[in-house]
Amino acid sequence: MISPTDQIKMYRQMLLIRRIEERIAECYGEGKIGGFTHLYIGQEAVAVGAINALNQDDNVIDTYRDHGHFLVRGGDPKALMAELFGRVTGCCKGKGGSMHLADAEHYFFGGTGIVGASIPIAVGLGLASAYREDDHITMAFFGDGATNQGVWHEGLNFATIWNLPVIFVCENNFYGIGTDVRLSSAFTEVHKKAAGYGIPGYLIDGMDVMEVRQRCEEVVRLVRGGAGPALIEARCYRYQGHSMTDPGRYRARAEEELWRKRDPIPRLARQMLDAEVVTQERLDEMEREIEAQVEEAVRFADESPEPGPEMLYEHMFRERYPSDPHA
Amino acid sequence: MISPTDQIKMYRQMLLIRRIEERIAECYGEGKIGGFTHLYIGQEAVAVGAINALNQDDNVIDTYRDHGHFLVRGGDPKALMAELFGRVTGCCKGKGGSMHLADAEHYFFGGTGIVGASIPIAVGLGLASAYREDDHITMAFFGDGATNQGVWHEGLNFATIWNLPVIFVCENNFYGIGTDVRLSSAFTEVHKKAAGYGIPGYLIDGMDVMEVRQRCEEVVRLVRGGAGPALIEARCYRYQGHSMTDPGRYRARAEEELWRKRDPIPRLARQMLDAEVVTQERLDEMEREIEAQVEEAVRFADESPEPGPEMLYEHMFRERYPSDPHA
Amino acid sequence: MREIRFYEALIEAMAEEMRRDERVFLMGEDIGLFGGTFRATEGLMAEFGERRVRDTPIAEAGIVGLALGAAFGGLRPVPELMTMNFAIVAMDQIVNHVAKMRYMFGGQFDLPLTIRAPGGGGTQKGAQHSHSIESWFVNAPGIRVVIPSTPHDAKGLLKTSIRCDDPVLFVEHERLYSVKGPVPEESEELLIPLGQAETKRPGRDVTLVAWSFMVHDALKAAEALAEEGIEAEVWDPRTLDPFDWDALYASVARTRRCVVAEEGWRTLGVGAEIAARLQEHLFHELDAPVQRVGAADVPTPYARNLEQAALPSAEDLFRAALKICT
Amino acid sequence: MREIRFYEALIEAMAEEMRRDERVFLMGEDIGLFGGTFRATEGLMAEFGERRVRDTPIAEAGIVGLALGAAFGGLRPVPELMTMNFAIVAMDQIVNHVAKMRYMFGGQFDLPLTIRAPGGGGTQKGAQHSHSIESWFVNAPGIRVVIPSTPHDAKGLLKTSIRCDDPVLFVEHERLYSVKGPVPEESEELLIPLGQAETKRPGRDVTLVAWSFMVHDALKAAEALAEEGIEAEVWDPRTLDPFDWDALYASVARTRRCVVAEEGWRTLGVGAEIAARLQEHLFHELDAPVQRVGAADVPTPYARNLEQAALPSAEDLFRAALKICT
Ligand SMILES: Cc1ncc(C[n+]2csc(CCOP(=O)(O)OP(=O)(O)O)c2C)c(N)n1
Ligand SMILES: Cc1ncc(C[n+]2csc(CCOP(=O)(O)OP(=O)(O)O)c2C)c(N)n1
Ligand SMILES: [Mg+2]
Ligand SMILES: [Mg+2]
Repeated sequence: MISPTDQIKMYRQMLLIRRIEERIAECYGEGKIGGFTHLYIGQEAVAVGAINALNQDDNVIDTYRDHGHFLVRGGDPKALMAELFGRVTGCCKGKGGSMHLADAEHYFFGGTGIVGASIPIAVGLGLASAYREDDHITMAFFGDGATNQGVWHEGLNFATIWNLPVIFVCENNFYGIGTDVRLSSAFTEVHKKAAGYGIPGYLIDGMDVMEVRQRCEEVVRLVRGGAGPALIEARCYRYQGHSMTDPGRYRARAEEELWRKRDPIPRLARQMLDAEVVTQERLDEMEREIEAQVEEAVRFADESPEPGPEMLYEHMFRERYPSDPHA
Repeated sequence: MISPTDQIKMYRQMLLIRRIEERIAECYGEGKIGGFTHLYIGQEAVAVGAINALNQDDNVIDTYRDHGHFLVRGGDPKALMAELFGRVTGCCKGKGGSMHLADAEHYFFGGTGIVGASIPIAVGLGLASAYREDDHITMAFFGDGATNQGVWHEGLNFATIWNLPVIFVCENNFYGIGTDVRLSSAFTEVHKKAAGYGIPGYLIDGMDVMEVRQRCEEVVRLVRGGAGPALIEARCYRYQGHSMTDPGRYRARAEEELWRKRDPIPRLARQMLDAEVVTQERLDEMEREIEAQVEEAVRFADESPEPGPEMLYEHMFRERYPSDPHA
Repeated sequence: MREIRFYEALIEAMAEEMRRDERVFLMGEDIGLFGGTFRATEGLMAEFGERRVRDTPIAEAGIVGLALGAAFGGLRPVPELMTMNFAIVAMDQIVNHVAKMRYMFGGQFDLPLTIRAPGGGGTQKGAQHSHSIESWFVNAPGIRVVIPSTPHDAKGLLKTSIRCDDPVLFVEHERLYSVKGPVPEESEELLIPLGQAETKRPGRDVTLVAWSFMVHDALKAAEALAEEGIEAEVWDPRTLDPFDWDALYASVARTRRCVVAEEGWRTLGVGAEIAARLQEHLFHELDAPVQRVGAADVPTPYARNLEQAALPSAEDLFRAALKICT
Repeated sequence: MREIRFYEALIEAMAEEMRRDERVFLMGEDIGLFGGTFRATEGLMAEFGERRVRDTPIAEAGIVGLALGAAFGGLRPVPELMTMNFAIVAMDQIVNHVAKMRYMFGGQFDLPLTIRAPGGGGTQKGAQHSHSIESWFVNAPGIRVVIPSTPHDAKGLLKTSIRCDDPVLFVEHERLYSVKGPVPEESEELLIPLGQAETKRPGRDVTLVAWSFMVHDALKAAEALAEEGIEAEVWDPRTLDPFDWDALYASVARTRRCVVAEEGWRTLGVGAEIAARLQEHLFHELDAPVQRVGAADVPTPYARNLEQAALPSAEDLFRAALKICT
């Protein structure tokens, strides 16, 4: 099973996501962060459980709701916060912003803001592995809403016919912005959409990091072994609005409360305490460590310089030509 | 069952398609027809069986392989031929060409040249019926290759969630141009793709016009009754290349010969002769009548004038403005 | 006159047209229960119900395709693309089907649909959520392109667009929604014909061409220019197809100088066409080359300072005008 | 020099680059077994096998997305869109992902992919199969646009494009495939840098700017003009991004007159940008307004006579040049 060290590591990762995003919300309120910012609070168990089932050099690709996956993948909280602050020390030098985090070093191929668009790209990463006959696999995260986009289907078809090592992880939080999945999707049980391709579809509890981790490890083993693509539906819930500007009025209080009770962070804490994997003191200490880490990230971001104006035309192309604007 | 009159009518329609397309091929060879021209020869039973299961005021929508459906729908062979000749008497005044036949009067919403693109449009026609609570249904024809396009899936999802009266008829001729469906599609049994939406999927023999007609009538009854969308896979074979410029070398001789034996036209002739629905004399007479009809269409097209140059800017918009080009 | 916000003007326009014509209906992502990401459909589901205000899946090609089919079927759909950025996903349905099917079928069908889409940048939404790509739709013939700058124009033009028997792409700007402006009472019907520009400020020394949000920057620039003794005319085409060329030629023939400002990329923005036509038609009348102000030719960067450097400003307009007026 | 056809030049370019670099592979509809709709990949599956020449489903957004992902994964994909018309279906993947992901991720990734796509009209393929929409991709920054007019340029530019570490849209013209022209032996490596225009015919009286198939019409027009005593320079940019502006300014500064010809729609075709820049940069040098020759702003009609009326011709070029030279 999952070792105590790993349990603690996962707890720490979940807590880091939670706390850093709470702080992100504050900074957004203070106007230090702009644009569209989508919080992952509530869904932490999915990224943490699933990505920990991968090797360091497996590929991960994501949507605009990408803070959590970036961090679990190994991204630096300081680089995250600086990116959100639009600073040159950000993971994308301030050019991407919240929706477009990426980290080449950690095989994190970024967030796209276009619903569904990451799916064929993920499959292309899988194709590169198959082409080279290496044993990397690719994991793509996306929401329930994405499964109604055409490219989602194109990607699944490609992965199936070429038997590519890609795991499609749907974080079914039951809403695409304010639209209930029941109103938008022929199958609200997203894993059943695998039936359209004859590939395995798994339903897992996305609020239980231990289950996510274990079930994903099984799937990873199969896919790495050459079984072809798989679809995982992780049922979860975002505790905040869709983005910073959404009060989330379309959801019933009762529904929210129900899901609050299943919060993956206290849940794992309880399990670890019960199993004496960790003490309350250690947990408290972790809180303080993480608080410090978050504050350090904010300070780092705050003190970092903006990208210089000369950077406007940088990073367009690797190869520049004299006629390029401001080459 | 299908009345003798109807059998003869369907036979006549199949024969008309066959003969007119043979003539189209000649005219193409003579340079009287240009562009992309896709023949329907071999697949006639699908259009004839399926469209005869509809009412006159049901909607039909199509792809670029649209001569057959246009004719069965009630389109004038003269208007077809003139369109292919690029004459002003064509069904689209010579502006559409082979891939873009349409006939408003007969609820034929045309051929599109973009694989898959007709699917959401078909669903929109279905939406209009549901919106108005009339009892028209919409039938969309497309190929096996189209089912891998994203919009195909978007359309099916919409039809399902809104329970729209749309029948999706896949003419599975086993190839998208030269690509075997087994190489391009997760499910080569296209009707199984209905499983991705939880709607019924039917497999029918597209080389047997009586089966097509009967099975489609059942489906039409269900869909008109409010059962929601359905997917029909009609297995069939095109005897010619994909378009006029394709010699079709990618297909095995043996495969072609097998399917030639199942030619729907002699098949129905035999059945009708056996059942004494028709005499050989009548069949021979029909050949002559159709030959005359085809020749008349060619003559009509040949003698028709080209669209005048003033038509270049016509038909852009219903409402014109002074600044429009050549308003 | 009463003052209302841009988004309220849109709501009024849609509500009035829906009351008037049973065939008009709305569809789009989060337009119903949620009330629209930019509030532009707020209250409409409550008044018109789920049949006429339809929440859709996230499938823009599907949305446009369905709207087109519904138009074929005799309705007058008003689909909303949550933002213009997602028009890119629906590009084939828009330019290859909506815009072509009347022509290529020889005029057999009228296709009255109005695609609404909010666009533009300036609020750090990053590379994929800041598009001003109206030039693509002006290039592709067969769809009208309407792009108002004030609540008044928004209301009058949206009503006309919905009544138009042809396809219209109705481009809104995200930064305009909260802008307030005078709009006649609902009792007075407000309809503005397509293809009629409006001079937002008269002037004799230089014509500033601007649409959508840039009109407001152009007005600011005109203020600043006035202090330098330069009287700038601010000329808003309001619709890019049809385009009121004659009115523009008349203005520039008078002022003999022109600056075009747009939020889209400068290279091959709509300003390129305007400059090209002006030099064709007024070669001898122009006292200076037509200046173009537009976004830097880069994906819109997120960082506030870089985004501001990338996007055109009143200041840029001012400087461009000054350059050719002195 | 030996003469080969345009499509043969392309095959050679791909084969040479595939032999040279194991990471280069092809994918597209009917490119393998079938040999390519326009024969441009004939024989390549036989030489390189199914791993490196991949037949795909009909799913262009998927094709481009997969190619992008494979580039992220360290390969150098050369996806083929069966025709440019289907780039419209893949628009979001091309302009919003392929073209933006290097910039918006702060330069972390190189994305070496070359999207090949045959375009153009003139053979009665109707409204949806006759596009010349390079202007959209010139408008959207982040992807190179290469558009050769001869077998020589096709080979040299395709090889350079495949070696380029950035995304390239490589536009072919359906009517060029069978055109023959001199190309060095395979033993001599032919590489043409991007961003270098070529004067296809020198002249002093007027610069005819043309690319892709229109170069051949421009050469015809130049012949005809010569008979009128007008020496026209035919100037082929060869790549539209990067664009060899300085060379163009130099040519037009000499000739003082310019006609731009393209097969795309005239309104907001690439010619609009060229005219706009020329009037900016050479306002005082130009003796006449820059003339633009392009397609009529209508969906391409099928009927041969209407199609010919819609598309630009050598005759149109000739007349446009004559108009400003006399
Ligand atoms: C193609 C496209 N259409 C619409 C949007 C606007 N949009 C952003 S997020 C979102 C909802 C996505 O829902 P889901 O896939 O369930 O992911 P979640 O936000 O719930 O994580 C929408 C509609 C978009 N970004 N891209
Ligand atoms: C979006 C798009 N991609 C590619 C093509 C080129 N093309 C035309 S027909 C065709 C094959 C379609 O196969 P299928 O759907 O099985 O129909 P069939 O031709 O067999 O009737 C292709 C690839 C196209 N027209 N549209
Ligand atoms: Mg969701
Ligand atoms: Mg087929």
